[in-house]
Amino acid sequence: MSGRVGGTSKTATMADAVGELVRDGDTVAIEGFTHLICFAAGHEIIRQRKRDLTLARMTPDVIYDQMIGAGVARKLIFSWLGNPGVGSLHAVRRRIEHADPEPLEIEEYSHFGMVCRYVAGASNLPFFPIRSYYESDIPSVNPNIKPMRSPYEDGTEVYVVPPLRPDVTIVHAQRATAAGDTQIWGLLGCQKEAAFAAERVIVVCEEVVDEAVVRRDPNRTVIPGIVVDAVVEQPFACHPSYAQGYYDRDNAFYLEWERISKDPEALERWLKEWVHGLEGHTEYVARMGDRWDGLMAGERLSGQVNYGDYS
Amino acid sequence: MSGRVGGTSKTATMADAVGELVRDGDTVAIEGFTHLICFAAGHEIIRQRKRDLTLARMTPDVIYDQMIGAGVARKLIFSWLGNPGVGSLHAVRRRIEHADPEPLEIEEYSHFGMVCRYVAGASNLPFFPIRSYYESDIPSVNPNIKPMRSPYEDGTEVYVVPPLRPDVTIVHAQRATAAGDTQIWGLLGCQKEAAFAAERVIVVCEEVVDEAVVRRDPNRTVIPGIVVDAVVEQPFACHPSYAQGYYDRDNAFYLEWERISKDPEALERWLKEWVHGLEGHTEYVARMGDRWDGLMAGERLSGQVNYGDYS
Amino acid sequence: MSQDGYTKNEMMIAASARTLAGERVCFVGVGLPNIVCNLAQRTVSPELQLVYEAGVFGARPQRLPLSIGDPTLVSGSTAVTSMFELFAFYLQAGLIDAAFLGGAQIDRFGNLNTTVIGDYAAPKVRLPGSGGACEIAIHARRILVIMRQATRSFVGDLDFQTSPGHSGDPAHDRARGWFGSGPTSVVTDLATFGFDEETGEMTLLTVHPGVTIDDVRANMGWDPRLSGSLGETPPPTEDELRLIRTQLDPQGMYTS
Amino acid sequence: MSQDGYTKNEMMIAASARTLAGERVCFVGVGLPNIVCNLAQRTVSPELQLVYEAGVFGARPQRLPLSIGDPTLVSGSTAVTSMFELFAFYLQAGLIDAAFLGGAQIDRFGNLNTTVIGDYAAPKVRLPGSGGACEIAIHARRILVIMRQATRSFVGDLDFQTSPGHSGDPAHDRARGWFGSGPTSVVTDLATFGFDEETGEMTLLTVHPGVTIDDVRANMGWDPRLSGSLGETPPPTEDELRLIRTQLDPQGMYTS
Repeated sequence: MSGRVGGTSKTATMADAVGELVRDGDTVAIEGFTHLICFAAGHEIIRQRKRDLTLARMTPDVIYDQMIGAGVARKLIFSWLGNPGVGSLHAVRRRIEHADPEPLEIEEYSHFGMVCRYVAGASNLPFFPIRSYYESDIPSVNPNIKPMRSPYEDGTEVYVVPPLRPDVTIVHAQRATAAGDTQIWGLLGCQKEAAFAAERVIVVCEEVVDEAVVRRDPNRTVIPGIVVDAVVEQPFACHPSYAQGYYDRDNAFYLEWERISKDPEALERWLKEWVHGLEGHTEYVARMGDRWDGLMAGERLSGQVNYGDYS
Repeated sequence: MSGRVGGTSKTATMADAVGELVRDGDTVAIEGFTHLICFAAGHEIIRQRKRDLTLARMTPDVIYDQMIGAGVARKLIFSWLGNPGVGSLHAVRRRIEHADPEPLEIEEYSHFGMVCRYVAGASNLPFFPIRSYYESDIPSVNPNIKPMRSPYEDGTEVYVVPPLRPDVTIVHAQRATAAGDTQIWGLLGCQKEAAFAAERVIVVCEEVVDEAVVRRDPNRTVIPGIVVDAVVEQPFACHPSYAQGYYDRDNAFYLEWERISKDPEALERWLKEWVHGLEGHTEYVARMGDRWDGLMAGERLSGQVNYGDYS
Repeated sequence: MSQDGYTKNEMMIAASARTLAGERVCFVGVGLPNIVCNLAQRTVSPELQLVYEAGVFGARPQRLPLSIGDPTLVSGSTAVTSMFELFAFYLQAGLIDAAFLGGAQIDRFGNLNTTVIGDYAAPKVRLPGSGGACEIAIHARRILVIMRQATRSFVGDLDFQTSPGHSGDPAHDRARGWFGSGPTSVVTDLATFGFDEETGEMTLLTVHPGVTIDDVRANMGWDPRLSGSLGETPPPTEDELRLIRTQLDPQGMYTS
Repeated sequence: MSQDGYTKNEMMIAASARTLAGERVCFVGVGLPNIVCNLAQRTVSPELQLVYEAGVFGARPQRLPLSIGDPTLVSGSTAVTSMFELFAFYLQAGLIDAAFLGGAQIDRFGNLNTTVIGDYAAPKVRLPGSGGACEIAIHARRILVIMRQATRSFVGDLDFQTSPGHSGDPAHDRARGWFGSGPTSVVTDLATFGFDEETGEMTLLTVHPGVTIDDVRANMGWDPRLSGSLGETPPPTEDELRLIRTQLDPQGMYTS
């Protein structure tokens, strides 16, 4: 780690974290299942014109359609390729269906296969066995998915998937300390597994909080600072995805994206206006103006539990 | 499930839950790593004079020394056999070392091996691979631990362990609903995995709480009601183990046990006085009298998080 | 809105909900299946527990969820689980009794294609892929299919088999040792189908009111096997329509 | 209390703490290792992060923990993890830099027996078994051993090899591809040992003040290899003793 994002405090700007930790040719995972998808990090990767990335994600979603449309990636590893509840990722499809403007290499699994690739990567396991892919054509188009037999009497056939070890995993969280102890609530997806599987980890959060906040509820910590390289405080970084308890999913944007993504020129214009044309996400948030009014979350508190004073 | 512990409300008395769900010859797992060890359930199993049980637990601890001393078990599956920080489990040792009063079959793993047996059981996997047991004599005394090679280029050698599927898993929790949605904080051990791996699950808790309490903080739920057969409200059921935020570990008792366990007659007397001589755990708690004064936990609250109102 | 006072989707939803009678744990996504499951909960299957595929249990959504990970599903639910545990501890462990699947193509044995139209290497249309469908088809004890019917989607041969259905060889199917038994029902905008116990072949059970067997035949790529007791699908009841319109989809987002 | 004003355990603790200089993440249990790690944190290794083997990170115990799962380790810690994640994501993944092991028997290559004295099938003494020791020995980058020294515990041949140390064949050890490199130091109540780079054999580095090489020889089952720079263990400093007695073990539970 370089000076700016090193030391006991790992706080960094998005520009510095992405600039120093995401390198051309890297395998990058920006995870988050519907919830906590860090669009701001994807935009910064586009803004810095990273190249030849291999992008991994269970559900590429609009964020990877934007990144792949912007030309930062040469390959995509995924399990479900769509605009959830809306339609297609047209920029991705143009590259797969028509090599337009250039081909995109793909490597696909099922959801469970992708999750277990992260688990294997996080656990330093050479393979992970699952009961899936039986009588499916998926293994025939992905030789990484191999059949194996149980060494026990039952001799049950399973399939195995190889570990996935991203060079960089980027996760978004509601809060983290400067040391990287990260707390998440709401949908958990596979962020923990993707973070432990990675060589480098960037945690982006709504709020950098005092260590005391985290120490009050240690069971809420999903990713410990020990595996985190940089902590970026970037409120609203998930738009149009959401952060449970902070803001809502902007479903209208997902609908709008269908139209934008269909038209390469509209996509170009969108990238110019909302990514290249902006300093960073803070400007993006300001530019959204009162669109935020409909997206703020009301209060619904968790209640407290007692950890006990044992002095 | 029989009438008394069936239905939407799964609440039952300890006597009914153990009476109906723990059967002679069963494989029983009472899990909890130092924390939340449900001694009261073990005592009820002794009180009901269950027989020929196979007891599974990472760390048999004092509870299994009591149960094995009382003669409920024919076999022990474990990874660390001791009285933590104190000494030995002498009743267990008498049976292993001298078949006194009768032999005890043992099947042993390392901690990681035991945990992964539960994970395999919970996941319906025929085997689970781990990087352990290399150049150890453990596999030579346990043929269930088998070497296997990665099917990928690296050809890494791992060892595999078989799934462990207890007939009954008993876990203790701070709180649960009548439907069995169970919330735990503090040390988590392998209770979740052991519960999902089991055919039948008994959740014992300090408090049965209203559904609304659990719904305020769904991320705190460790075991969902869907896998729970009976919910027993039994405060202080973990003594001399502890429940984070409710009461402390009774370290003095662990020290006393060293002396009791060493002497078969003292052990007999203890069982007579504290198990067979009592109706149940409520009487045990009362009989402890002011011993509780030194064991109550002070207040140290978690703080609250906002899940957000999305109406 | 048909002249009978209900829409094709309302017919599909009502017919699908009835297939959930007696089920205990249902794996559900958003859109039609979400409305179907919630309708079943309020009619034929009050005990039905919904497990949302984003990892939410006992959801009490305060509004119609617009994505499988809608935050309204989380606030006030009884449990949230990681994707690994959802697939390993619940689905692969056989805890899911019923699940809904659909696809771009289905064949007469209920095999599904959600991956590609045309050649995989040079696709005419690149579809989303498996997501969880492949393992859901293998592990959920009953698979319920909801699809609009057309000759291009009900095909003799799939371009790609993403999720296995029945093999066509019942002995083979019994020997699989899966929790899943292949699809048990298919509800379309024209009719409802079951699968023959013996051959595992899709069988026309009922045609929706106002639909003829020829309409059904005209909208699928093979000549369907007909049930001995072929009849008409009971139309949506007033109660079903009231629940759909007043509680489950008041804006008519999925039902108009 | 020796006439030098410190106890054998205080000497062991001080000598062990110094071996942690520069380490980053240490896997720790209770008893001596807990005191050793906390002493190192306050002296040679201020950046040291302690991971308690019950799954607790960044513990701030308000009292001396009396068990590896003492609740005082949890309240106010930065993270708690399940046993599966602790062993899979941390230990097996190579995140643990140093760990302490001990045992009933150790041989000249640092192999350890915590399973049985005598024959496994008909044991003279049944010991606790592996616990996490086997995988800790394989994955922790440095293994530090603390054991009281005696001929019955420092033996030529183990009755049972629970946890692997050095094999005696350096080429083999290098080819293992483990994160673990076998024990790097052994601290006893009489002396400190390292392991020879070439042969992986236990090598006497220093004898504690007032102890002779013959005392050390008399309390082990083989004639130990001697370091070229064999010297005396520096006694506990006043600072080390002050920290042990006033902060880490004021009741002298582990140090008297």
